[in-house]
Amino acid sequence: MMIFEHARQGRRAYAQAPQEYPAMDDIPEAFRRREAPELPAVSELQVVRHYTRLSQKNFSIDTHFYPLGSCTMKYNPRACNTLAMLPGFLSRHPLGPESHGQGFLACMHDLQDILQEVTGMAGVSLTPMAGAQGEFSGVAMIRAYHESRGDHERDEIIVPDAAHGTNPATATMCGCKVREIPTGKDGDVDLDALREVVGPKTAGIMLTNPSTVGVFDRKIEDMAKIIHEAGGLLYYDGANLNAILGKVRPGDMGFDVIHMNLHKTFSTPHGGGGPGSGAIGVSERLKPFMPGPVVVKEGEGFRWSKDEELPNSIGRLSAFMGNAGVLLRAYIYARMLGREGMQRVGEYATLNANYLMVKLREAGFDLAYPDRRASHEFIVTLKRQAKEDGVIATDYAKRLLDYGYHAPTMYFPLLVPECLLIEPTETEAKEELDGFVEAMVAIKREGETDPAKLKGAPYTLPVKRLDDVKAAKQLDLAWRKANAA
Amino acid sequence: MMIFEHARQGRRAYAQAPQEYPAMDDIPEAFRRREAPELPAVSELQVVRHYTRLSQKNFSIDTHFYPLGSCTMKYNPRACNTLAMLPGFLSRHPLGPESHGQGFLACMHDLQDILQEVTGMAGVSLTPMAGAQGEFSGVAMIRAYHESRGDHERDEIIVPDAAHGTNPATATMCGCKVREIPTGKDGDVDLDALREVVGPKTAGIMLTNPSTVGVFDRKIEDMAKIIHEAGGLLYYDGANLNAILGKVRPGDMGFDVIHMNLHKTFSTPHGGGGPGSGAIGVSERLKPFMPGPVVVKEGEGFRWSKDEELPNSIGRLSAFMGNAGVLLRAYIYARMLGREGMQRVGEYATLNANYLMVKLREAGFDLAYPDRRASHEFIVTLKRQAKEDGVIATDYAKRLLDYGYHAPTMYFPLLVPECLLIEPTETEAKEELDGFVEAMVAIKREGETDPAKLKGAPYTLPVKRLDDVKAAKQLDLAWRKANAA
Amino acid sequence: MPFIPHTENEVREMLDAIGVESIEQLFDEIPDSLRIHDLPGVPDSLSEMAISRLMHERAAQDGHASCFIGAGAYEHHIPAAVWEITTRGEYYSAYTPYQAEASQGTLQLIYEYQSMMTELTAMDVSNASLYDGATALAEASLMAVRANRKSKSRKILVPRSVHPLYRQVTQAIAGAQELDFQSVDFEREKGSTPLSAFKAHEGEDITAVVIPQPNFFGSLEEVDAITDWAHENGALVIAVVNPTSLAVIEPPGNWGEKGADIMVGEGQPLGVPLSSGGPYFGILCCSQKLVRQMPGRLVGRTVDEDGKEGFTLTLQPREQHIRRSKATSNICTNQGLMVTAATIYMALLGAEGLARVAAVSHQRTRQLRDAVSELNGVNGAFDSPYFHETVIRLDRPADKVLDAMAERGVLGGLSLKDWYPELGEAILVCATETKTEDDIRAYRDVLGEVLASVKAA
Amino acid sequence: MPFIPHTENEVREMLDAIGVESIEQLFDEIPDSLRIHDLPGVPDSLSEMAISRLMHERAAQDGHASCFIGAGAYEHHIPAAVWEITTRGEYYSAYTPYQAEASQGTLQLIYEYQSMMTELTAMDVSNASLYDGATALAEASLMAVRANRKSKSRKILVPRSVHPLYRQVTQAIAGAQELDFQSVDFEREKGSTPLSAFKAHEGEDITAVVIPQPNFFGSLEEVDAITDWAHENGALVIAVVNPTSLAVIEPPGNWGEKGADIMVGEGQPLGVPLSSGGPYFGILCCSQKLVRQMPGRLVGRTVDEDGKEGFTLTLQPREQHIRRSKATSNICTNQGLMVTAATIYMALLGAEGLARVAAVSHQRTRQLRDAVSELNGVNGAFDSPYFHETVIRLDRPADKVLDAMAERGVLGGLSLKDWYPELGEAILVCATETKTEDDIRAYRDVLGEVLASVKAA
Repeated sequence: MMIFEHARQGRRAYAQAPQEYPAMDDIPEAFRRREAPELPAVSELQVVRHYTRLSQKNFSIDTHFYPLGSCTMKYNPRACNTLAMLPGFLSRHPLGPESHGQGFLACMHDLQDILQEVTGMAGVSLTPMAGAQGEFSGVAMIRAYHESRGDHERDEIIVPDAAHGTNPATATMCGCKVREIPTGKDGDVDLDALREVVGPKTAGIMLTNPSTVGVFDRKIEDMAKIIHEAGGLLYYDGANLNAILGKVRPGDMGFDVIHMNLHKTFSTPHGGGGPGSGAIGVSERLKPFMPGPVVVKEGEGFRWSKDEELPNSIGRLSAFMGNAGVLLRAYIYARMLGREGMQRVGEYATLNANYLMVKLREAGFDLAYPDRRASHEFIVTLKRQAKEDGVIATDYAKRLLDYGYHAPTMYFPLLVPECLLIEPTETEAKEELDGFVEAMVAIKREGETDPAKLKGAPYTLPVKRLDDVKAAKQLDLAWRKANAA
Repeated sequence: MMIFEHARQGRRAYAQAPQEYPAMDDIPEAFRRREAPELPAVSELQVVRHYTRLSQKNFSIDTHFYPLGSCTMKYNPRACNTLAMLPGFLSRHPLGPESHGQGFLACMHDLQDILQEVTGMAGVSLTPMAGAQGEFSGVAMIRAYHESRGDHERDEIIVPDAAHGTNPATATMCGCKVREIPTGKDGDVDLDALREVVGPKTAGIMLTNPSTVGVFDRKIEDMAKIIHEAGGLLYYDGANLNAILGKVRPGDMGFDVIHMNLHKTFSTPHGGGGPGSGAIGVSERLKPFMPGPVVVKEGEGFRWSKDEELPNSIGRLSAFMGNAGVLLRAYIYARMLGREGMQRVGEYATLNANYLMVKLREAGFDLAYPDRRASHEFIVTLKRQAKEDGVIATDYAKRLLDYGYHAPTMYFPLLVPECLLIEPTETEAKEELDGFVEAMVAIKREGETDPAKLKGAPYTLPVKRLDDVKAAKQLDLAWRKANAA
Repeated sequence: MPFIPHTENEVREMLDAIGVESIEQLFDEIPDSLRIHDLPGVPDSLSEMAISRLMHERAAQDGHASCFIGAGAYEHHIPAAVWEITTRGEYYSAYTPYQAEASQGTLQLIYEYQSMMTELTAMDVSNASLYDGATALAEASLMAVRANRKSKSRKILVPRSVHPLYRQVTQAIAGAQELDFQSVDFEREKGSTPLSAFKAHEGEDITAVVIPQPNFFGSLEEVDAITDWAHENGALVIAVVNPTSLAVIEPPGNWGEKGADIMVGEGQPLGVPLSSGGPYFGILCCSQKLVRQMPGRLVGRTVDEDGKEGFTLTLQPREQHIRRSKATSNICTNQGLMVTAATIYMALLGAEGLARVAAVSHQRTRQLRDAVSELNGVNGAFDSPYFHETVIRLDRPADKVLDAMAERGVLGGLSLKDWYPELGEAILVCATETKTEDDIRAYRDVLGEVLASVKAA
Repeated sequence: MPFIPHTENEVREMLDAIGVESIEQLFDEIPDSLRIHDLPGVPDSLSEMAISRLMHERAAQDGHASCFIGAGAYEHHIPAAVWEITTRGEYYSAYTPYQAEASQGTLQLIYEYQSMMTELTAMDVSNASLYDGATALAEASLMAVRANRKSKSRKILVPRSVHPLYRQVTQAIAGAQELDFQSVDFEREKGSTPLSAFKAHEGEDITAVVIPQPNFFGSLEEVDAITDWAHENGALVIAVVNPTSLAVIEPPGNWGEKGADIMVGEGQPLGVPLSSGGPYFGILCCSQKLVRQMPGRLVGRTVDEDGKEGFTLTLQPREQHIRRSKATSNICTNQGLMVTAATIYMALLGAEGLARVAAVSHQRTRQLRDAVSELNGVNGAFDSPYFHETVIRLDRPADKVLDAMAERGVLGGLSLKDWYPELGEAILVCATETKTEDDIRAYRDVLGEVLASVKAA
């Protein structure tokens, strides 16, 4: 039932609006709205009940295990939420004077320092509002760097075929052309192919390491050398940073710029689709290019950077200061982890992934890269099951929902057929992993004996499989009273 | 699954405990605990996930309509929760100085005034922690009053047979004897029976008006006269105050003492079984007997009353100040309602009840008191259905759960066979009431055609009907590792 | 119309269905003489925004001092998850779980609470809560009278080292049924109750003996010896404990040879904020054989029609809604939501976490006592073992010192003058794990300053 | 190990299963030269209690002044229910709803958001949010270039009365694809953009025209005339609006003959706290025919295999994870949780509630302007109609006046000197419904005091 269907003309949540209703007699009629919008006319109880019940139709980390590759769905500590929502933080205006924001600025300054340390970069800017914006600012900085050196021809961005879709999309957003290179059989980038594409037009390469196929690219130093020697820069997609936190740093690998997904590695909530945060880190030569503002310490106090402190800045990426509340949550999380905790993230995320990988292999599943260590994630391919039983990755994914597990990422990376990309994260207990293996085994058995069962899944959720074709062909993107039954 | 089953030795929620673990070497071994208790050893994520999922197994006002007679399950405004939990209120120590509690004391003082006005009493004490404690203090005051006048023989409390079970239980708690009187056919108290039991041993009578059979006792003034002339006092059980809020006041009816269920009439949450709050109001002659402390205004400030200001106080009923946080919620609610809103409560609660009653009667259900107005609640009797179809009130109640409605109160009051006591409250919309009627009609039809269906209900909840006999005979009141599978 | 969804049209339709002209007419059975038409003493309605502003202003007046008062209500860190989950609508706005099938969340949670509480106390059975620690002692006293059928005296020995407010409440409630509470004095130098003080009652018909651990002063009592003495004299033992202490102090189920028979305590330290004194919750546990004398609700584990595990309220025949005037108590609504918080708190802390809380709290109080003892005219009042709370004695008026400290933002403790004049200028102080070593130094400095300005008695 | 559940035994078992000796060994594919073994720059771990105390201290430093700054971020009352529900774990900790069957809560909510937003704006289609108002304008500019196939110029006319920060962000983002943004100046006396300023571009190839309503100064633009002019000249119209205003001001879907083609706005006023500038969310709506050029997510209503209503992400082929370098934008994660809050906010307020918020906010700003105009040397800068925000001009240095007011606890507005030096000592002020008449008097009094002490320019 839609919230609009609870509406009745004249009904409302009286406590929520001002009791006054002054005339706006100084605004000429021509500017005034003629017909009121059809927002729901409902009571406060109806709103609370509707959205409480609706929430119960969701899977979430607070209710389910999400072995969702590349998304790092780990526990979001409740303290991060509670403390980021203290009244002093919530009520601070973004354009308020620095004198009235020293608490917030101190947190941001400390967070910049922490992120700089864990990534091994020379500078950090917190303003990008999600991974994709972090990517944008990274590629924009690379371009601006070349431009600033009069190197105007460099407009090619090299991207491995396994990369996240945001990588090529970002390159386009920045006015660059995309050159794709293949992934080798062992999961590492094909260096020969790389050598072939680099040249005087190379602006840079976008990489994640560990890569999206779930392995650490062992030839990263060679790659960095090839790119740097060709005059290009290296961009690190931080989506997979959780795998190596405290173990190896992008700055040390030779990357010039990195974005971090704080909503992955630093455990801020995914919120059903955001907000994220895509803070970036840069090497010394890119510091003048960072998007601003950043927070600067001066004496005992803190202030925003001045324009002249980021002389070649690619500019401003949000009206105000990025997703400030998300940054507060990341800061609180980082401080609770601390130095030792930060290192354990990579360790236990890797332990969980390797354990789960081994257990699934033992249970008869095929791995995409059976000879490699898993990083924080790994790939199972159901090519054999698709061929033998006619059940595909989607069927497994949907059936897993019935077993109480969110589906792994499926059909990504595109180069592995019928793949499930599985990332358990460090916050899940061994018995959750064992339970997931049991479910996979049970589904495999169902697939062998009763494939139709899998095709019909899920059975236990609020809806069965949805008609996506109808959704796209008969676009219905908004409720209209006129269309209601 | 129990929280204990998620436990593993050595696991814990590290962020939640101090990082220090000092030795307690000044405490002799003899006092020290020898074996650690088996509290769950679990991670923070496991706790959050376990109790989030568990919560989803509950019905609640925020998710369901609760037409639960005598319980006044109305909307609990979320602002009451948020504002009562502001850090300043939460961190105030109950024994802290008055100078550091003026905000809290001001709220309590204002609340006393509001409750006094709406009940028409001469004084209010907020300390009783639930209705039953309010009742206790009321009867204790009545006894103390008689004692203070040297009237030592008055130890009988008159209670109508339809009264809440707490009424006779309370009389016993206060060392009184209970004299029950019958309810007349029309739902009013039988005045002749009342005249027969009153006498020199009469301490008082405990009443609710509207009564638990859902009608306003029209002869209340006569009753008051009979009791007062016999030297007794009248106690008002405020469980049903919602029905008359702003329409008629217990003080005006002649009651000497009243308790209010703030978790009913003033919309503080039931919390799955409390906390409630049973604030009491008294007539002038009982003021010196109130339980303390109360809040007194002095100049511009507020302070607790001194012992000498309640010279005949029945004493203290809680270690500190009763359910202070509940009182704050009631205060916030009362201020949002305000003068006009306070009157509408009784009006719309009564409108909803009468509408629902008429609709159910039209749908073929039998009313216990068909010739009376409903107050805020009314009684349907399923005697006929029980006889004709063999389905009883319990079957209706359980089947209603499948239809998404909490069951009405059943088998209370005891004098009406197979009864459902139904109270919709003022915060439910007409369409909820109509939906409930539809469900009742559908169940009636099921009862006529397929009574077994009703006997097996509920079908859609986390469990089917539970074995209460086994629960009582094979008492299992605590999980023990030794007993686990 | 705040919180009322009715539109004008709907009201019309509903009145038509009922067959009346107006809402007013629905009240036509009420005598005119009783009707009111205004409530002039109630202020005008405020919008949520307006009340929000008022409450923010009032909250800002309270609770911002550094607090070293304990005395039965303790400031501990409460994990954020506790109240984020507890205030979920499904717990917060649910009714008492009488409809078991629609209340498995609350019921399983209470069963888990009972399980944790019996583990913590080493008692057999826990109920689902009473109002607070003080009323729990009143109920325990009444329960002891019902349970100890051999005793006819209704006499209960209560040490003066039991919280004075608990004694007042117990007298007010259980006194109505004419129980005979007899005081047992404590030893001035130790702040605990000597066995000899109980032995003065040797040979009397004693229904029960109350034993606090730690007692009101924070001092530890000789619980084993007193328990055994009570049992030898035909009395039941009612323990009064602080649940935090039980992570590190011997629990009442293990006292003496047979353990305490009934145990009560204030649940507040387990995840419930100070909040001006409530809502808190009362813990009540007992031995298996006394379960049917227990007041309050109990949740039992059973099975449904398909044999699936489920939870339900049980032994309801003890309760008022069934047994009416013969009930074990009149208690009905208890403190369910606080139990929810406490259960989540205990799950988050676990045994080790709770022990750390206890150990650090104790450490801080030791540090505080040591720090203030450096000051002239300040001394520990007792020389016996204590847990996380203790009495210090000053050489000038305690009330004035505390007032002056409060003006400087430190709530320095509770003056004992009204309740224990024989202790002189004594204050009860408590530092928990929420206090840092800096806070303790600040306490000492403020006290030092204040002593310099307040004249000696 | 905060947030890690592994016990020593389990680690052992897991390592054995994998067939390695140590966790360290799992990193053996990483070149030794790259490995690190410490992070000396990261501070020690804090317990939740310790970080809680630190954050309380820091929060206490911020945000307690009486704030009269608007400038794109507005303080409105946020109903308590909004965030109590929004932060429920099921919304807060859920992933993007790619698995539709396990995400019907989020999906239906977004569909409801899209429905409310199109009602409010009178536009055909709304997406599921972008990052903020400023980036939404950047995306709208790129979208206009894709959509207006007849135009080859990539030229977009942008009034200087558009928020300066929006213009900066749009240049930074859309500038990377070589869009040509051309400024259109405003009329000094009115603070709005005359049609004549657009007409200077008559006959040029213009891809799109941006129209703010109200504009950055709070002034109302002649949106109907400008919209029609733009359409007559082959340009698309991109509206930039404040959603609160739409309850009372003509929405972009109704501008001129055909309405705006694309509309963006900052969603923050709809239930999102000021919070130092984020997370907020960007609103993007468009006409039906441009839907396939839209960036960001869209939720559609469809049916499941049993024909039951359900919701799913749709038109995903526009997006980066399918279309990669050909996507309409690189945006992936957007501001889902803020949309959750805004949806609940709009449901709670309804059309009338939102109109009341708008009307009272406007009233307060009028009162503020009237009140300060009583002071010597203070005047309204413009004489044109405005909505809930306006510019006042002082006769002495605005920066110094604002600093002095801030010291007295009043954030008196935003100095326009850096962005609009031609306006002299001008400040942009906004009072919303959260301000009382007392607050406005206090503003006037503080300003009066400060003017007496700050020297004239």
